[in-house]
Amino acid sequence: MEQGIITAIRVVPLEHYLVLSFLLFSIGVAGVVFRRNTIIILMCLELMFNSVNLLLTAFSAYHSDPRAQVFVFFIMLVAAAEVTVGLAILVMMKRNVDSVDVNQLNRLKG
Amino acid sequence: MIVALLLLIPFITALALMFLRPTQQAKNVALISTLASLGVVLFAWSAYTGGTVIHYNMDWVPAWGLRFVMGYDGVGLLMLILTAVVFPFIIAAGYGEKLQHPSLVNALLLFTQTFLFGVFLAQNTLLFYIFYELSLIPVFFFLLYWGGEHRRAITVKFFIYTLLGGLSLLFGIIYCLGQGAGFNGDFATIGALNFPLSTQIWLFWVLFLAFAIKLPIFPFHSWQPDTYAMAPLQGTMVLGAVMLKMGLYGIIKIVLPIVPQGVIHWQETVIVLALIGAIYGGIIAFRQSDLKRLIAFSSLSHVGLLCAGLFAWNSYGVSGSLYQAFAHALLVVCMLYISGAMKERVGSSEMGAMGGLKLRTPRLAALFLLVLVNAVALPLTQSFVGEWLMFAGLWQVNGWLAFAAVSTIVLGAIYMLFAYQRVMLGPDKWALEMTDATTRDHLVLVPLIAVTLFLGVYPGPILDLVDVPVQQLLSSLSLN
Amino acid sequence: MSALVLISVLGVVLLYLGLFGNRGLLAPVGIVGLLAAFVFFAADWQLENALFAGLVQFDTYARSFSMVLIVVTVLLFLFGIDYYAKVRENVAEQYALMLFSLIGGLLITSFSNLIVLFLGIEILSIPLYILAGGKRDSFRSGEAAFKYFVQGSFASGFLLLGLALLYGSTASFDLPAIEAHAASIGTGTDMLFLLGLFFTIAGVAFKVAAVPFHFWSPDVYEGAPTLVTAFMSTVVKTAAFAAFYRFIGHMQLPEAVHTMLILMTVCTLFLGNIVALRQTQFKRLMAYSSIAHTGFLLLAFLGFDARTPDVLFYYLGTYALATVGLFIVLTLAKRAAKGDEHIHIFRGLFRSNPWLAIVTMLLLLSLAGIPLTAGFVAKYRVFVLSLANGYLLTTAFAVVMALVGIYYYVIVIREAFTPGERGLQLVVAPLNWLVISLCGIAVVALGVMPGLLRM
Amino acid sequence: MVALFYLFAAISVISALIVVSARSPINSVIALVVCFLSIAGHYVLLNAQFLAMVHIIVYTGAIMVLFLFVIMLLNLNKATEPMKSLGTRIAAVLAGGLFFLTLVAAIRHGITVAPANEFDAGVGLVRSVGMSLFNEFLLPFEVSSVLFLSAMVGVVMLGKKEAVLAAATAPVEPLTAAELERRKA
Amino acid sequence: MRTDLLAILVPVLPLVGAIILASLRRKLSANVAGGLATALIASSFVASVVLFMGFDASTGGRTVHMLDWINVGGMNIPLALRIDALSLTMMLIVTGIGSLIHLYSIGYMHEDERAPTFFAQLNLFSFAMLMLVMGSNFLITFIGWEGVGLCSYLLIGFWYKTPEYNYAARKAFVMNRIGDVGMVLGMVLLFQRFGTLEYVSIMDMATGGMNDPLMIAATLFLFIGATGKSAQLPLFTWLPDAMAGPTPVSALIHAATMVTAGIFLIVRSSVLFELAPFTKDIILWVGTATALIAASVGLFQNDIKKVLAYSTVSQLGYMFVALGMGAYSAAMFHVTTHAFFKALLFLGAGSVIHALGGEQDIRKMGGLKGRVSLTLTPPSIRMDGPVKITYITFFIGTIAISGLPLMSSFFSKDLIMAYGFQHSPVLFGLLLFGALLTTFYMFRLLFLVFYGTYRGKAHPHESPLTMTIPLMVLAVLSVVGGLLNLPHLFGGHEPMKHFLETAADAIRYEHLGLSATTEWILMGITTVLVFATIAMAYGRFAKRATLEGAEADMPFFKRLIAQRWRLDEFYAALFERPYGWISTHLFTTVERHVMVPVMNGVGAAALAMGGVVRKLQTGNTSFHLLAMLCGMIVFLLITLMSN
Repeated sequence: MEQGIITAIRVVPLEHYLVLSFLLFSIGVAGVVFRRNTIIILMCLELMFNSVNLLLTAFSAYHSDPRAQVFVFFIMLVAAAEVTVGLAILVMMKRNVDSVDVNQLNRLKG
Repeated sequence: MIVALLLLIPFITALALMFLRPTQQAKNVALISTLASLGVVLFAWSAYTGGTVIHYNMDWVPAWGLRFVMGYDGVGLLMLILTAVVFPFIIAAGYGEKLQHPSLVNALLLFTQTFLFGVFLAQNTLLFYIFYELSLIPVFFFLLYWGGEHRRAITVKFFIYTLLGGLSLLFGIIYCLGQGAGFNGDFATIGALNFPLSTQIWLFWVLFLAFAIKLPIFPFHSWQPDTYAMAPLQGTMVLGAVMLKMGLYGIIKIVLPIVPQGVIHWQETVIVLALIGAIYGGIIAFRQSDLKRLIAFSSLSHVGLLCAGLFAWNSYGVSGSLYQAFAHALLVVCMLYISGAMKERVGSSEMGAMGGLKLRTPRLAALFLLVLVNAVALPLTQSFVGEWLMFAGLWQVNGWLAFAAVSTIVLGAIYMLFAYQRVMLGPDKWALEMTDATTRDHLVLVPLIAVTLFLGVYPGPILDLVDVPVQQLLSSLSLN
Repeated sequence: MSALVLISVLGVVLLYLGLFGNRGLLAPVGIVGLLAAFVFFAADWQLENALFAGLVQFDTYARSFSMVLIVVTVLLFLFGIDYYAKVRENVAEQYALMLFSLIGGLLITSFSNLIVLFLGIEILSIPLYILAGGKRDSFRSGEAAFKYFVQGSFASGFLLLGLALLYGSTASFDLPAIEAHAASIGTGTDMLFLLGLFFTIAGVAFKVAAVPFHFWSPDVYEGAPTLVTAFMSTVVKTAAFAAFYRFIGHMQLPEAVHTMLILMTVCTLFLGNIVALRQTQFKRLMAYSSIAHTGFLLLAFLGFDARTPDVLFYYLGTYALATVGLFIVLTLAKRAAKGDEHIHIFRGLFRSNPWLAIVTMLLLLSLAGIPLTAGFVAKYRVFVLSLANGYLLTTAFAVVMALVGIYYYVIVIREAFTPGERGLQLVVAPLNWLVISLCGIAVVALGVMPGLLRM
Repeated sequence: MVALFYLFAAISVISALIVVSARSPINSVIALVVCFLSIAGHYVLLNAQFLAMVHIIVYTGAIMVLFLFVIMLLNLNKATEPMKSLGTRIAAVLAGGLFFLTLVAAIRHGITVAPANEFDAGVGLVRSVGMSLFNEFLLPFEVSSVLFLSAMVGVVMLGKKEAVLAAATAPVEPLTAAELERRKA
Repeated sequence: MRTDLLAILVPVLPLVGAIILASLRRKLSANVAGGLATALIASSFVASVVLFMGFDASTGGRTVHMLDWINVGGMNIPLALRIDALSLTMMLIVTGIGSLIHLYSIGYMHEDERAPTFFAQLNLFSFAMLMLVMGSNFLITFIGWEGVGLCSYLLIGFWYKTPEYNYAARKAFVMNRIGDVGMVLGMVLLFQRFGTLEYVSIMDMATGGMNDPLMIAATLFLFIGATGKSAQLPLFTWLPDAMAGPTPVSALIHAATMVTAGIFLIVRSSVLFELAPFTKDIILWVGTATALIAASVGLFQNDIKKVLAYSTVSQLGYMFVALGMGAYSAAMFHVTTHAFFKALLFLGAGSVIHALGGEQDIRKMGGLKGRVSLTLTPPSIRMDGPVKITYITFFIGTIAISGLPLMSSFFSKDLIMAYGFQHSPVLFGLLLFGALLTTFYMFRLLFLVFYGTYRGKAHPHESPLTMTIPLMVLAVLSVVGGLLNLPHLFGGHEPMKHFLETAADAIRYEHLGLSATTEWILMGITTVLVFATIAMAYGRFAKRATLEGAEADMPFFKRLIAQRWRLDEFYAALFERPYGWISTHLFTTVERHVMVPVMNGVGAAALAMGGVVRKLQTGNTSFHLLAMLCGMIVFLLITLMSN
């Protein structure tokens, strides 16, 4: 059974995964940069993380090495923790300025 | 022992003044301390038989080229004498100033003296640099706290500008230390450095910039007039009389040995710049209305000449420059003291507020005149000996440069006499009541003038001191 | 390793103490615990041990930096006693978060595996996101937290990308393997590796606030509570640099990465110093000064030789000392000036608190790099290092920037020593006085006897 | 196989684009869920079953719910976001595009990485990942507890209703005469 | 040894006097101070005389070494004195005339409250002048050179309350200093060439080619120094202004001694000048021009001292003409006689001024001689004028300077004119013309002051004895001074020339090659013309009660001369005002608007840059992210490019 599983990495070149990850990452980056709604920014950050996860998994499969998948696991943990904190900060922000627009926060500058 | 005493006497006194704050006795204590230092230096002089005397030779952080090597040779001793001689008078000048917190003032002055001694005693480039920078700190605070108008801006400008040079010097020193080649940072091992000409050409400016600013030579001078004019009297004295001599000393001790070919390569450029400064300062001084600013520009002029003489790099030029450095120190103190004395009486150092004061203060006028005689370098004063030697030295380099240098004697006469006239001569315009020269005035000015005249008639002791080191210096130059 | 456990447990203990309202005990317990951790580190000094299948390596390097981190945290805790005296809630949490963050710092100073690096950085950062927002009633604090969070996560994304690419190229997360790979490439090209290095460095550079990844630092420094700012500019910076060096210090970097590092150094030096010239808020000034110091530290990175870790260590250690002292002074002055942070608040300090003014002067001079202070020695050694490695022009540029730096420090000194119109009466708690004096004296002592602080 | 890859890739890219461009956060969330699911599909394709599971549980199950919860809680489901100026948007999109192009250009000539190990179909399974996690990566695993602890502490700290504010808004009891006397003293 | 001690005493005595008087200037009365000063300088005179008596000219002279002065790196310049014929001659003049003028000053200054200061400065001057003439090397001479300049400055500005006087003093010093630039350069050059500054050594070593460029340069430099000190073109304008000082000062410094320093210097280094004929030509023509221009100006001056001052300049011109022709002894001879009669004239003028209570304008004088009658039993001249001694002595001075036969100037000036004729008849013509001008303006002065009717208001009175005795002594010397160097023509054998030969080699070679007949003819022409000129002057001025009108009414050329060729104005426009302008503008424009702003500008630029870069930190998170991204892309591109 295990021998029978054909993994994508044998058929799909690694470059494809690279490009896909880069694309997703770039979309996430662009989203972080140009959205003003904080919650969407958070989501775009998640998108960036996930594209990396995908990349790592692809590498893992390519190298037949489980360690990268462990790393992905840790990334998920970190992402979860980060999102929690991020949302807490968002809540605090909403409470302070009654908005989730990032541009509302610009008192510190210069 | 001598080195330790020189560093410790002023330092400990300064600390004591700072923490005990004996307001009433501060000036006396400081005066005694400086006199003690003077005694030590004179003892060192009497015991000096030539060569380089090394008192301490310890590792500090040898890996970085920082070693605690302290000692002196003839040139260093000259500078030590200069510092030691001038400081008691600088302290004494403070008796007339009504500065707040006299203990702090004197503590700062003594700190400065400590570091200046350090500069002239250091026999290691990095140690030299450290003292060189340190000497700025007390002066910085002195100017900042007790300076005149616009002191905040001017002090910082002065500080930064001087540090620009300092950092450049540091850069150069680090560069040299990085060469390996047996140079461990000590002056004694500088000879091991042997840069190719192409390196020397740029390295020269890196090293020289510090001293060019310190002196200052044209066009690095623009911090100086404002600072001199703004600084409290004693601060200006320290700056003008001693601190700028660090520049000369540094050129001799650091720039020349490290980049001899660079020095030769840039010799004429520097001389030209220095002489431009000498003439420029001399001309500007003529129409200055503030006595202290006039002294500042006159100092610029004198220093330009000093630097030009030094850069003649022959025995007359260098000896003359060193001798003149001594003369200039005494001169600056005298001049500034007089400006202070006038300000004390008139309430301002603006010459417009003076005039005809000879009628009121004939003794002071006479003393001023004697100082003036030195300032315009009449023969049988100390300045003349120095200037003559420098002219002789410069002529060996280039007749036209010598001509430019000599022409400053006219400029000097023009502005000094004009200043004397505006202060002392003419009708008694303002009819102010004032006292003539006091005992203190005499105690400060008369010894200084006496030394000036004595050394003008009999310059032997000082010239002998520098003769041998200068010869060695020049022989090393010709070797390269 | 036991120290890591100890500190984690300590954090939890503090949380419990907070829960039971024993506010007075928080800092003392924390300090005692940290000192114990310090002793643990000191106990097996000079022992080279790789732990957990080579994930972390507590070698001399890691130990030295860890000890500095702990000492600085102790100093900050000492300061915290007074700082948190008037704060009623979340004190325990803040102490605990600092300890957690410290754990992250300890991890990244000793990492030997990229996963640990990533986790360490996150553990270092996430508590800080929260701490930056520690003053919940303050708009600025919230803004700082938010900005730090968004930009930090953004940078984490790049860091991750870099790590992934590095893994892709080398099939390993182990630092030695990656170094071996770098060496095997030599002058050849491995694009994945290059990109991986680039993004990893970018991610770490964000933590040390190198240009162009510095944007968070002025805002966050200004907005965060002063204690947290102090923590960020000392512990975080030290740890991040320790990690940075650990990462690339023994690696044979491709020439292109070197170019990028030089560029980054120059930009950081320039921006930090130049913009600091225009700062009038002290904390913001310190932020830019911190960026500037990052520049100098990066300069030490340019040429790696045997001396680099020691130079970094000395620089970061003394920088941390001076910074801690200055932030304490700032807090005191700010308190006296009713929340104002403008450098004017120092005016008249010399009149009212001569000793404090003198120490402030020493600390600032140290940051400026004036001889006989530790800062001079630090800068000197950096210059020596970079010159020895042939970065002539870059060093010259750094020297000029050092001069610019002196200017803005001197401006502050000038304020402190200008007689003020109103007598600024600082109330100095004995403990604070002690810490400040300690910093001041240490800065001078280390400047005179630089050998005291070495790895 | 290849077709599946392209399918998942297309889904993830399109949904990702929707995430960044949707005006309403709810739409974004839903697109993101789709995106995550497609990524899970990739995981399956890559024989990383364990990850695929965890991914769905953590992201789609926990994180996205958290998002939704916050959106609802804070009532953010209005497309209130004022559009950024066109310049900024173009700049951002350009920057993102440029970033992508740069990356792609960097690897344009292909990559020269050889697989490190022989193919092993068991790599992505729970057993292999678990062995790795609890043997080799025990330390990170343990340490991440600190991470979660601090996240928890943080959320409590930041999210807790302000005591100070509460005190300020609490109705003020009139002071008794005795209390007044005491304060004056 | 005794000789050495004496030699040292000669300059030291006045120095001691100066120091004592300066320090006790408030304690001493005018008379005591004057007495002391006079006694000291007189002692110097005595010492000089003793030295002179004991001097054996055949030895050539001796050097008295006092101490090492500048001794460094191969430069060895001792403080040493040189006793030889030349210095002895000058010493005698300086101390001798100096003594007389000191004595005169006792009377002249007795009312001035700062008389002790005056005497101190006068003594100091004597010291400096003695150093100048006695120095054994150039640098010692330069000590005196600058010293006399200083004293001149002090004494011109003695009455310091008047700004014009101070200005005059400064002007004198500065113009001297301009000359000194040349002097210093000349010395440096000579030192460079010979490695020593000792006169004897240099003169011994100075051999070789004529017109060696180096030698021309050195001599020209020395000559520039001399023009400053001896008031030659173009640096003479300070001397007339120097009359601001008390009259004894004018007599001592600005007539008899200091201004001859330049001539002394050139005679001292005559060997060098002999090697540089080019320089000599220049000296010759500068001297001629000065003589004529100054003499012309003298025609229209109305200030008694100014007339004498221009006359001095003119006479100095004659001396330079002599030097230019290589007639060094003639120059020295004229220096000596000029010292006598010009001192006499100045002191006489001082006496007149004193008599009139300070009046110096000859338009307000006149008729001071009163009526003169000769009585035969006993034979004497009787006058009823108030200032008869003054008149007589002044009269003697006037005829002496005009070169009436057998007067001192008759011998000295005619000698120069004879050399001039030998050089070229044109030169003789010019010199003769100058001499006639001299005669004319001197007699104009004499007539306007003493003849005609009194036009002033003050009541003239004769001066005290201390003032008149010097007048009488000088009058006698002015008459008999010619004997010092009596030419062969009159039966003498030029003793002064032969004496000086021993000190200055070049004098040996000077020779007046004119035949006796030519000399007689020249003398005859001169004498006749001089008498004619006197007659003309008499006709124009002796009876006049009033003078010509204001300068403005004069024709252009005359006005130009009366306005001193407008040289002062010319210098003011060309140098003084531009200098002030440059000084002001260097400061206000270059320093304030270039140097300082450039320095500040660097800082300001840094600050401005900071302000610009600071704008990046907008505080807008989106922007920060974008900037970070862009920065990263740029870095990435650079990284990739450089790979």
